[in-house]
Amino acid sequence: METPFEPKIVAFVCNWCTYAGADLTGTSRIKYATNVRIVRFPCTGRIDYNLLLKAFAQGADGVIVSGCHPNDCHYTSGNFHARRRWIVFRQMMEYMGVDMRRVKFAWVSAAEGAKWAEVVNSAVADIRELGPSEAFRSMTRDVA
Amino acid sequence: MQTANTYNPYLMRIDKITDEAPGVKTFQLKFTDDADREHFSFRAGQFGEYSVFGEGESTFCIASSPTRKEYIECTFRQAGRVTSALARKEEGDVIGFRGPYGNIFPLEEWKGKNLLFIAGGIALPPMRCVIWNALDTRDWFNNVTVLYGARSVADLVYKHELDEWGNRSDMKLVTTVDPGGENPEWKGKVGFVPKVLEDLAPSSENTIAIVCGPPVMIKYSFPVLAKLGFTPRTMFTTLENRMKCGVGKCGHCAVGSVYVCKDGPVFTYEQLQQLPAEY
Amino acid sequence: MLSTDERRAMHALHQKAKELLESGKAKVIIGYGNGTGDKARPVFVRSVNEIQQLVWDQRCRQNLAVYLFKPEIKKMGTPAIVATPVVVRSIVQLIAERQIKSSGLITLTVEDSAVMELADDASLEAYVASHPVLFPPHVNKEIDSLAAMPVEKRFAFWQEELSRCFKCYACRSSCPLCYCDRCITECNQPQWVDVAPHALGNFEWHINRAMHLAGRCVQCGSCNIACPVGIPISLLTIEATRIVEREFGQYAGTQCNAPAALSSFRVEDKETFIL
Amino acid sequence: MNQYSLSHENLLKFLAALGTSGKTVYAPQRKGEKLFFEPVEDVRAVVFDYVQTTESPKKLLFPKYQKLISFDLAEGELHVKDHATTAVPERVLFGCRPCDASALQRLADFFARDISDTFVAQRQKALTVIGMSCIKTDADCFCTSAGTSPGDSTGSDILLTPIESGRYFVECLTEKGNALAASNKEFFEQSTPVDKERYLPKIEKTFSHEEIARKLAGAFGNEIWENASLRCIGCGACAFVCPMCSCFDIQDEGSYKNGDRVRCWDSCAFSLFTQHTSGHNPRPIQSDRWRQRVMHKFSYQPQQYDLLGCVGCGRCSRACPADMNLKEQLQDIAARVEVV
Repeated sequence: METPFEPKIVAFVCNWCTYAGADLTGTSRIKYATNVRIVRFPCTGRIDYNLLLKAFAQGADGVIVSGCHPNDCHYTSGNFHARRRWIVFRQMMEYMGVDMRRVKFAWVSAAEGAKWAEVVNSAVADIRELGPSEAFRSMTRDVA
Repeated sequence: MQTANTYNPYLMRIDKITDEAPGVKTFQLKFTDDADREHFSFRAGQFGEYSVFGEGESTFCIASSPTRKEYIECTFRQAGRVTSALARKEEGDVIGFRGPYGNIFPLEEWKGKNLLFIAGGIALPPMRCVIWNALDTRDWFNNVTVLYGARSVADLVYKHELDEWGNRSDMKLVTTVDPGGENPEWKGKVGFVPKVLEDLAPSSENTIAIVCGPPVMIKYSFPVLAKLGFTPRTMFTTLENRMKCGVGKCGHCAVGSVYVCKDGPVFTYEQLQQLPAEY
Repeated sequence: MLSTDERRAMHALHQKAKELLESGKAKVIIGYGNGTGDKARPVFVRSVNEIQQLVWDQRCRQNLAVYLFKPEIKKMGTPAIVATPVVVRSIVQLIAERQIKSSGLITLTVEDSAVMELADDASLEAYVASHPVLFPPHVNKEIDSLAAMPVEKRFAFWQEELSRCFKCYACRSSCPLCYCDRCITECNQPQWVDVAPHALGNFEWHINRAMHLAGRCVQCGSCNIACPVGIPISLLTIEATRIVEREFGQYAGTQCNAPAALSSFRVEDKETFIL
Repeated sequence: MNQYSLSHENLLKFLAALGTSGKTVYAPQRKGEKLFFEPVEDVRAVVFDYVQTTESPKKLLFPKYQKLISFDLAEGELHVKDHATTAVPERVLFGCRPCDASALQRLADFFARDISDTFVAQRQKALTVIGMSCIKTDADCFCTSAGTSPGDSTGSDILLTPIESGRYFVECLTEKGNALAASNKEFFEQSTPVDKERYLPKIEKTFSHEEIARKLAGAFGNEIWENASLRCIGCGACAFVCPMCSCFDIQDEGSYKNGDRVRCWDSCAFSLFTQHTSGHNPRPIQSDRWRQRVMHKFSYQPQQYDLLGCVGCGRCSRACPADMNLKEQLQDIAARVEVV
């Protein structure tokens, strides 16, 4: 019997808002999908787009990037910088043929435990529907 | 196991790690495969490509003497990607090694002569192989003298061996540190290597000088030696250039019509004078 | 055959070069000369008796601003650069990025058989404003047709194009905005971009180059011309820059004191995709 | 040596037959304005009317990217896979010019010297080269000055020379070539000896590479280098289209858990090519690197190994974004540098 597809999702989150928010999800006993591996960063401003590429190259089916809401950045403006980069990066990836429905961007504050569960659940549902990330996986080191 | 593929490394287990100086470590490596150990031999002056899988390869000389057959040793300073990865390794970990590559110090031709070693800083390791080889075949040579300098006392490598060499009656060791690099306990000399060499004024009679160190030390030591009567054929050095393949193919280490990896790393001063200064 | 205008322009250029070199205001004229066959090539004129080497015609396409960073040329002293409109844009962008100063070089433009000297930031900006980027029609068409493709087709298109890349970095070397001493692809702790030219390494390299040129690419097309295997590389950097234009209203190479698009922000930046 | 005559129609059938015999046929095919040696899927796509391909055929011996070993850390135990033991498929290179065939021969000789490179040796063994004499030439060609010529048979297993409309004079030069023709003999017709020189273009010898080597021997400190390379922008286009440039980089990819040690093309034009980790760079500026490129090909290698590093295919000149014309530069050296 074929095992059903379980998406592997990497979440890059900021330490001050989303990580704390995800913590709250847990302490509030909100159940949510277990497909996410969380990687914590000081700030969304630090989340280089290359990290997203690396995640896909190493077999992720989807990525979530999340941090503090605008105006709430612990470092004042890291998330504003990040937002600009995401705006460009998303469109560039689409332009180069990578389906960006696999990447979810979110603002999740430390108080939004429920929102985090929702973001994850909807990401898992969407990516389950899209299936394994074949495009990126076809782009291997075997193809000269 | 070694195969026809030159790039397929031996697997070596790190048997012992010694901290030599800030950022400098010595690894004692043993073959994981007995057949490899049996089959392997090298001679003083040769080098190898040491690798951390997933990080890459780095070039250092073999710092142990070919007379010690149970293991090989390498000493490296943490600098780039591979050496940083090596520095994170622990005893028992497995790394890759391929070699030996390059030419040798012609010790057999030097039988009956005096040997004068002049080394600076992290350049003692390539010389240590020859020094121990000479000490293990001591009756081949007359006087053995080692002049070793480093920026500061902390930067001296093989400190325990320096003590041992200093106490031996069959060799002479002179150590020096750059002005300002000494500490209250320091018993050696203070001054740059070429200056100390000038003061030491070793005889060039029937003597081979082997010089290795930073470019500036080499640059100022050769004239001093020449004044002492050493000739371009009795002065030797070992070069290092960026290398990738180790077997004269990849082109990185090419200097004029020689490949440092294949035609070197050991050169006489006479050979060096024929080369463009691209090292 | 040169047109009358071109001949006049060339004469004016020679006069200007002579004047600059004789007065010592410029030590080297970075311009175009006759190359192999019907090609033009960069020339570096340092004495008055070499000024006849300078040509000015339709073949002058290479972006000469790339030479402003070459150590061998920098050490010659103040340069005067024969600038096509895209070279002027490059210079404005480089000034905005604090890499050069308008006082440190002499920008010469050739217009209707006259040579103009753009001496300060304001005149450089004014020149750019009156010379909008003009693409050969096929570039716009190609970008539009790519945008209209389904995402899988676009992926296949780029995979096929990039499969020929062998990472000679002619795109980078021919680009005046790729002036980093150490490029991201040469940084190995960590190794962001795989060095080898396989599918993954090529994708990583080209998206990184496009991202790094987003809002900075002056759309000169030099990388396209330089690519020995014919990859339409500028379609990537041009699109990256157009995204910035569309989203943030910033136009590369138009203002000498503009903030860098991707290292600045506005609180009111708009997006539609963040949950 | 067996000689035959072959019609164009039969040549296409011959290529199609090779394709179905289990060998992969690489032949010049168009991508936009550029020509590449690509596996033939349809013989109608093979291009015959060209001076030189954009890409050199060196990738058939020395690919732009190649795995040397792979490693895998499974349950704490390191397993290494040796890629030299991977079987190399039989391949036929069709339509390379005589200069390229010579280059492949010289490249294989270079990789075989001292410690032989298994990867290249395997690929050479599995490769049959069907060369195609030139009937056209352009201003960038200088094969006759670099030890080859438009009808040179060096390095080809079979050499075709177009003689009159729709016909080729066929020379089977090696055992491999004879075997290929023998197993497809229905396409080949007997031929009387042909004076193929009549059909070849004349390429004037513009310099003597022996003289260049003598001049370069003392030219390291010459002033020509700095001016000659002022417009060089330091990319690797020349090296990567060159059929003889053999420098490479070795890199690890993947993670400590599993990955590959690979080699890929490198170029002496890159500043990082020689840079030590300490930051010291033996060739810090572009003129040093340009000099290395010229000296390595025309002085060092010929002097030390009797190996001329150039066949005069002209690709570097055609590919250069800054019009560094090698032929012109060599003529300049011949004219301006004195033997010391």
